[in-house]
Amino acid sequence: MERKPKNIFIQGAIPAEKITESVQKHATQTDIGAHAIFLGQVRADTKDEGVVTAIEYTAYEEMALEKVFDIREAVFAKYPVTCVHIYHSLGQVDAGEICFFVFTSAPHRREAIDACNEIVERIKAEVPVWGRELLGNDKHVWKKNT
Amino acid sequence: MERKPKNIFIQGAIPAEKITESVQKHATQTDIGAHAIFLGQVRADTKDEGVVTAIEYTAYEEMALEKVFDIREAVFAKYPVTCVHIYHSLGQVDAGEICFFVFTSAPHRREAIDACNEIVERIKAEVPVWGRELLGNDKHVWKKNT
Amino acid sequence: MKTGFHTIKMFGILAEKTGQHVLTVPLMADTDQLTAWLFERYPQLEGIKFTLAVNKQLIHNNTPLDEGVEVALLPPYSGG
Amino acid sequence: MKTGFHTIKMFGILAEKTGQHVLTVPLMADTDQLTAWLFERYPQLEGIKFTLAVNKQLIHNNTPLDEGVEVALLPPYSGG
Repeated sequence: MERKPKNIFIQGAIPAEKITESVQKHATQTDIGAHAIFLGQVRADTKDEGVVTAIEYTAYEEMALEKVFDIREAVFAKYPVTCVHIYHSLGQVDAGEICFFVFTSAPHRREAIDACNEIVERIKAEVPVWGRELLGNDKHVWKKNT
Repeated sequence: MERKPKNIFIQGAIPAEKITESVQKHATQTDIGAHAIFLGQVRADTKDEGVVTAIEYTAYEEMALEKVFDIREAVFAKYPVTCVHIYHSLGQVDAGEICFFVFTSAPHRREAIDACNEIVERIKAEVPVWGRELLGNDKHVWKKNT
Repeated sequence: MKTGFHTIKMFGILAEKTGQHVLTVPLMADTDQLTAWLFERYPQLEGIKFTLAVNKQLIHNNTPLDEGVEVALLPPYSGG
Repeated sequence: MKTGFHTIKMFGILAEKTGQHVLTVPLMADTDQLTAWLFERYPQLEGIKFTLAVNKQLIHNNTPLDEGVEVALLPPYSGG
């Protein structure tokens, strides 16, 4: 396996078309029996100072890509998965748009689902990305993960 | 909520385009923060008598739709999910094609993911659908779920 | 004494083994009597695992059969 | 005595509060000395939670700083 971390970052929202495309690319891999997909969508949450209209993402990109690389390697070592694809937005993503896309494929459902969950949790906890929630009135709050 | 069960059955493979379309339809629901998707893909498994080229699905349709309706209601009662969509193929689905599509949306990831998993497990265990694995040589075996 | 018929639906490997998707059988008192009748007519069902549904509800014990109920023979599910 | 400079990257709310994404600071012996220096120059950092990374590795204890290392101040992550 190549040691160079793959880029996961996409400028702006992740196009919904990417989901179908990702699935179609795996139709020739007939050892796959299951795909698990997680999508994060920007919520129009109500804050004290206003309603979230968009999130602006920034990252410590080099460290983030190294960290995602480690997570990928750990997941491939732990689960018999065939493929793992991870995308995260940078810059502005409007409410209702997709900002995070994790896609895992495996012969059987359990591995695909468990691997997908683990990637989602680890990326939220371990990858240096920050969301600034814009309130559409020049105000903003810094997103907090739970 | 309408008491009449929704149809979940699609003749032949589930078009991969349906996945992107389903996501796009939820872009206006800005209380959604997470989508979880499970896809079943037909595997070209090697059996004693040959390699699986397709699965031919049949169902006890009326009972299956009632059962899926019950599962949907139980999931909505148990998890704070916004939307649940379920599709399953009938008839022939070739190796590499999608035969099963579960899509859940919720404000937060935990509910979307847990609801999706529960639907996948319950449908496999409780819904009267049968797969006949065609071996491309006029032979077949009856699919067994694990 | 009962008259009339039952309609029995068969699925999956059961439909294949019997060559029938729908059977019309004489009225039976209960599901035990029905399965005994089926095994007599279709000895090829012997050894194949299945569950009965009456009016789309799975049954696990002997159940009386009224005229007009829908009986189905369901091999283990393999959807998904 | 050390000469030269460190380059410090700041992210998220820390970059916002200081108005700086990259700081050039005099060479420091270790991370404790660096954070003391930062709090003195940027009192607005007080009370904001962050972790340090040295050469992209999170550090949890005082760590010596060699010339040329990359130091980053990371507020709690909120990706996804």
